[in-house]
Amino acid sequence: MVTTNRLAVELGSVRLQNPIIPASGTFGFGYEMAQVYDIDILGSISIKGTTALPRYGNPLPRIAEAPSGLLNAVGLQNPGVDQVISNELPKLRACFHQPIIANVSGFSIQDYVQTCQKMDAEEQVAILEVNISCPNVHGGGLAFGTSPEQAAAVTRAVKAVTHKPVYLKLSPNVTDIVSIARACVDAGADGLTLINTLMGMRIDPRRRQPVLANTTGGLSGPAILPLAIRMVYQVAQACPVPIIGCGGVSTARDVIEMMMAGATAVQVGAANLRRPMACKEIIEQLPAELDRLKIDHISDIIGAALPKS
Amino acid sequence: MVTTNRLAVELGSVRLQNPIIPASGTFGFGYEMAQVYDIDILGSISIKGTTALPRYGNPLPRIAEAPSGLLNAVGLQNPGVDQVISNELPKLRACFHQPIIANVSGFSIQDYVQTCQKMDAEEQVAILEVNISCPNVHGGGLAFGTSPEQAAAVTRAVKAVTHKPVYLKLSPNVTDIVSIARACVDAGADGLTLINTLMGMRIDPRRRQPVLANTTGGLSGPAILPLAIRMVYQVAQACPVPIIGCGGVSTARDVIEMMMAGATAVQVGAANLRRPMACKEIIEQLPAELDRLKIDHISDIIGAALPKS
Amino acid sequence: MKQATFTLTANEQIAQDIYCMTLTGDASDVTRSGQFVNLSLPGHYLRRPISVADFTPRGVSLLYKVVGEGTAQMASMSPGTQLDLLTGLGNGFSLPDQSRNILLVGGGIGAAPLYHLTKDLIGLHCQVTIVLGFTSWADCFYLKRFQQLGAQVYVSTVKGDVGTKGFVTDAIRAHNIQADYFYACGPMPMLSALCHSLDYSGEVSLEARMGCGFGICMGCSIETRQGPQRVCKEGPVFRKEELIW
Amino acid sequence: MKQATFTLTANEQIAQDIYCMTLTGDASDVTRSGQFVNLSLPGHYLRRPISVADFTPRGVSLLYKVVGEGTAQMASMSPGTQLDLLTGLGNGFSLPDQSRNILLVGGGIGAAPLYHLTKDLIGLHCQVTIVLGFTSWADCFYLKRFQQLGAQVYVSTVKGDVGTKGFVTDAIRAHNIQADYFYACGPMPMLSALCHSLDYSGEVSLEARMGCGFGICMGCSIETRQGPQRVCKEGPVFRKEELIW
Ligand SMILES: Cc1cc2nc3c(=O)[nH]c(=O)nc-3n(C[C@H](O)[C@H](O)[C@H](O)COP(=O)(O)OP(=O)(O)OC[C@H]3O[C@@H](n4cnc5c(N)ncnc54)[C@H](O)[C@@H]3O)c2cc1C
Ligand SMILES: Cc1cc2nc3c(=O)[nH]c(=O)nc-3n(C[C@H](O)[C@H](O)[C@H](O)COP(=O)(O)OP(=O)(O)OC[C@H]3O[C@@H](n4cnc5c(N)ncnc54)[C@H](O)[C@@H]3O)c2cc1C
Ligand SMILES: Cc1cc2nc3c(=O)[nH]c(=O)nc-3n(C[C@H](O)[C@H](O)[C@H](O)COP(=O)(O)O)c2cc1C
Ligand SMILES: Cc1cc2nc3c(=O)[nH]c(=O)nc-3n(C[C@H](O)[C@H](O)[C@H](O)COP(=O)(O)O)c2cc1C
Ligand code: FES
Ligand code: FES
Repeated sequence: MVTTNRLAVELGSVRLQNPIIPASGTFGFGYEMAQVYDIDILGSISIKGTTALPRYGNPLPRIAEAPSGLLNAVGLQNPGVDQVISNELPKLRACFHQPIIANVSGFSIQDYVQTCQKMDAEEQVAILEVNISCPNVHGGGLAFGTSPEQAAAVTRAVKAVTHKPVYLKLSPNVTDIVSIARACVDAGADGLTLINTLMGMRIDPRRRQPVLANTTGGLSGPAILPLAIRMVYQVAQACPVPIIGCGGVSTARDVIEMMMAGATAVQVGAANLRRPMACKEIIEQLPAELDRLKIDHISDIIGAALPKS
Repeated sequence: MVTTNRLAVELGSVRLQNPIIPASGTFGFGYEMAQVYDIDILGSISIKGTTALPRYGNPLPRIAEAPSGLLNAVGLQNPGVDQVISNELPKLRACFHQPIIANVSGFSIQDYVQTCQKMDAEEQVAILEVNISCPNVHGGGLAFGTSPEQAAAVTRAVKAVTHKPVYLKLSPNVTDIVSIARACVDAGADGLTLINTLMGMRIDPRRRQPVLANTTGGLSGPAILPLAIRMVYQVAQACPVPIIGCGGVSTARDVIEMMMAGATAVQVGAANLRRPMACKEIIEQLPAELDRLKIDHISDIIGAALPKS
Repeated sequence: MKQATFTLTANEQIAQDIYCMTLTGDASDVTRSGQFVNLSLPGHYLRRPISVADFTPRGVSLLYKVVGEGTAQMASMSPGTQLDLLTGLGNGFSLPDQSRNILLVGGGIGAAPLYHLTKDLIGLHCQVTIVLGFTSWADCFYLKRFQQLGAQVYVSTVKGDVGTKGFVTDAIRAHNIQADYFYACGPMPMLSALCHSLDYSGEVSLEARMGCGFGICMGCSIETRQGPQRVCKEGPVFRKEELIW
Repeated sequence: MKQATFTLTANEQIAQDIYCMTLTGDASDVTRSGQFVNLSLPGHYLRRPISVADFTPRGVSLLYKVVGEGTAQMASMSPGTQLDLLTGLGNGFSLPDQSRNILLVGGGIGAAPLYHLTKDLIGLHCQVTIVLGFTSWADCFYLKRFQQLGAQVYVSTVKGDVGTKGFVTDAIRAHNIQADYFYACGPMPMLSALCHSLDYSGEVSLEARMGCGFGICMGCSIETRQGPQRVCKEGPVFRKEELIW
């Protein structure tokens, strides 16, 4: 019953040895984690969100605690796409031989296009993951990911200049995520990653001020798991492209839930911060969990909980 | 320094002995809890969501667990406004002498108008809390609370036929809660309650099906506290009406955080399910918490964390 | 209802996945067989409802089956552990006012609430026959304990390695068990089969996923011939006639 | 970095709101004074970073101040409690390669990472003077312990009920303390005042709210003259010259 590749999944044409992918921003550029465990066991890695120009990010404090989660307002700190390609990717290449996902952020369509084009040319990069939760500085500051038209515009522009599969990473801070997802797919998206963080806030009662210097931050961790499952489930019914599920996953059981909701692969974010070995532990637990649930191959359960019809 | 009424707050013209209010749907019609503790210590009670006609609600299971919270899909089970007025309110009157909040739900504007009008005539009722998270059966099934126009339409219709203060209870499942809040206030809302639950889902890996018979349910509990704080904080800056903060509150510290974000009073929901004495415990803890933070009167901190000017 | 801290005094495995946990604490609110407690477990938001298998004013015994995270956590607890319980929940079984010929039926862990009920009934000089249904011998528990209370015990197993092969209804038929009244607890298909096949009256204890366990959330309401009823408050015990099958 | 389970062996209050916790476990990754551990506490999502005050390969001692929920929880823990720790985090203090005249400055709980450092420096035959700043006598701790290691100890208190009245800088001035190099840990205003007033070089240990504590989240990055640096990875110890005040 057990074959060697029972954990393998296919994100379109990209085959992963297992569905477990550290989420962007929660695993750095990967190579530093190679000192903690052999990261070559991972399905893939979504590297730290990269922008056209270097960014220091937001002032400190950038982190606040939340029940079953945390808020972050890192503000896309990264050395810029050129440095990432020249300094970071080679270090990752030295210790990681699986396909990688380049997570790209931007504040204008031109930003996205420029960064994606450069990442597209990198052999290591298998998938471009376009994070549209960032505010559109030319469009009034509202995130690209909150309007179907803008989400479609980013998708089209990136697709026009790249060859690799383009996944749009959607923001959950919307009334109707299905309409955004559909707009991206209609504009040519090869896949979708959902979800990014939810906008939250904490207050320090002693200082009578927001804990975060940035006032608000993105909520992630187990607290958001039920919201992510719901959104994956809704979008999987409406869109015929592979979905990478993300949000609150921290156990093998959560992975299975996310895949039954319709995800082909699963990203693990906040859990890496709390448990450095989280992804390794999940990968190791998966076979036993599959046995317990009498599942032969993990790919058999993708969308298993979706309405039959 | 300590005066007898240091916990008193004023929701517009309605004075509460303290800001603690069990949230609708998490305290029944109140009187059954009078066997657990003296409920007259509460600031107010928001009674179970009432509709024009009796409703059995959704099939079971209606409850699923979530990290730091739960999902519910009760589906507004209630005996209908006439029965509530004739059977439930008199029982509550016998053991509760504070102002009460009538939480009203509906599936058409006519529903809301009818139920609010009847509740408005009840002497016990001090505030009408209009829950616009319900789907509009005449408007395509999307919730009234997801469109500024529809939210305003409900507000106007209810205001036209009632005399008591009308609070709109907003759904957090929206891209821009401020625009919905503004629409309600412009249409005459006397106050706002925020937030209701977030739409979530869990899957039972064994059955490969959603846990809830209704597929999705509303997430509440500590998991949503940072989202509620953020929304109260945003709306408080945009709207000059009292706000009842709700979402994930379970300790005196949470109450203070919610009030510093801009809430005048605070509803406690899921915490009552886990800890039957939650509201009592919070009310008892508040004075010590105020002492620790060197706060004289709790009303002094309303909006204390909002940007100055 | 009472909220109190209990101390775990024993926690033993008694069959495959089945444990018996003894807790001491203020159990003065537990007054009837068939009531349940609602246990708070660290790291889990919702409490776990568990029937009281046995009780005195100073403590309760719980029989539970490991089915998920919460019950697995319970199984790993050592004596001395403190647990936050809501006690005295639910209506419990009604007792006959005269000695009668009673059939008890327990499906798997559903035997739990029947234990103290058997004590009650024997105390009332009823003639008690109990049929316990399990999957196989490895799952059987408390056969001796029920016998020691004075009940006549029959067993059915799906696997057939002990007792009548098949379901509890097969054992009832095989032994031609007659009674005036029955009490049952177990999986829904078993309860349904019983209510349809027994021509006398009785009571069944139901389960439902619960939000509160004490009547304020409407998470557990079922439709009955009396209108909506809360499993946690008007139940978990319902008369056969109340239920819509 | 190593993740390991430690067992609490002692947890004593040593001053107002200040505790010393001793933990045994695999501390082989703790190699330098000034490194920290990141503690997982039940019910809290984020770990708590705490400096290692003292260590051997088989355990660590932590000095901590109760300031919020997590540290209050730590204060209530009894011997035998198991704790999940990440150890060997951060760079730690650099040690001089020859014996020198060293000034150590600790503000409040900032004295913690200086304890094992003092051992190191005394071992290297340095002359060690330590100035500890507190609010009042009730807050003072470890004066004797530092003395016993062979350091010359001075104290400042804001209230003035012991030592020099005022801040550490007042004590340094009052006693006309001279040195070649300094190491400091404490509140930012104190570190800033020190770096501005001392004309020799030194190192300071910083604090920041942390997401991970081991360099992957960028939650703790500060801008320095070398560009962005992570307090948890390139720090928490920075040379005075690197920092932008
Ligand atoms: C009135 C009543 C009495 C019960 N008495 C007993 C008993 O004496 N012994 C015993 O072993 N079990 C009993 N149960 C069932 C018991 O509550 C569940 O097995 C237990 O809650 C499962 O928890 P878990 O964390 O292991 O499972 P999980 O599946 O991880 O739990 C997830 C959630 O679902 C709920 N849940 C799962 N299964 C059930 C169920 N069957 N009934 C209600 N809620 C469920 C859990 O409480 C939790 O909220 C009783 C249930 C009810 C309603
Ligand atoms: C490298 C480093 C070493 C430290 N060494 C010590 C030490 O030896 N002894 C000691 O008492 N304290 C030390 N601290 C501070 C200690 O981490 C905080 O006091 C502690 O995290 C507060 O937790 P809490 O739950 O009690 O407070 P809460 O305010 O309830 O905590 C809420 C959140 O804020 C974080 N937080 C609050 N204050 C701080 C702070 N000052 N620094 C970093 N995070 C904070 C908490 O970790 C938590 O995530 C150190 C901090 C750092 C960064
Ligand atoms: C510290 C931190 C930094 C993050 N940075 C990025 C980023 O650069 N790009 C991005 O698309 N998402 C980023 N995210 C979001 C995560 O990739 C993920 O979508 C989110 O945290 C939800 O998953 P989780 O609940 O498993 O953490 C970040 C999250 C955290 C916690
Ligand atoms: C079981 C349950 C039933 C609820 N019923 C209602 C309702 O009838 N009307 C309403 O406006 N909100 C209802 N709510 C939402 C709560 O009033 C509250 O807005 C929400 O739970 C968030 O607060 P909390 O996190 O403190 O629970 C219900 C919530 C729960 C958990
Ligand atoms: S579980 Fe809440 S009413 Fe029954
Ligand atoms: S705390 Fe995560 S990088 Fe420093």
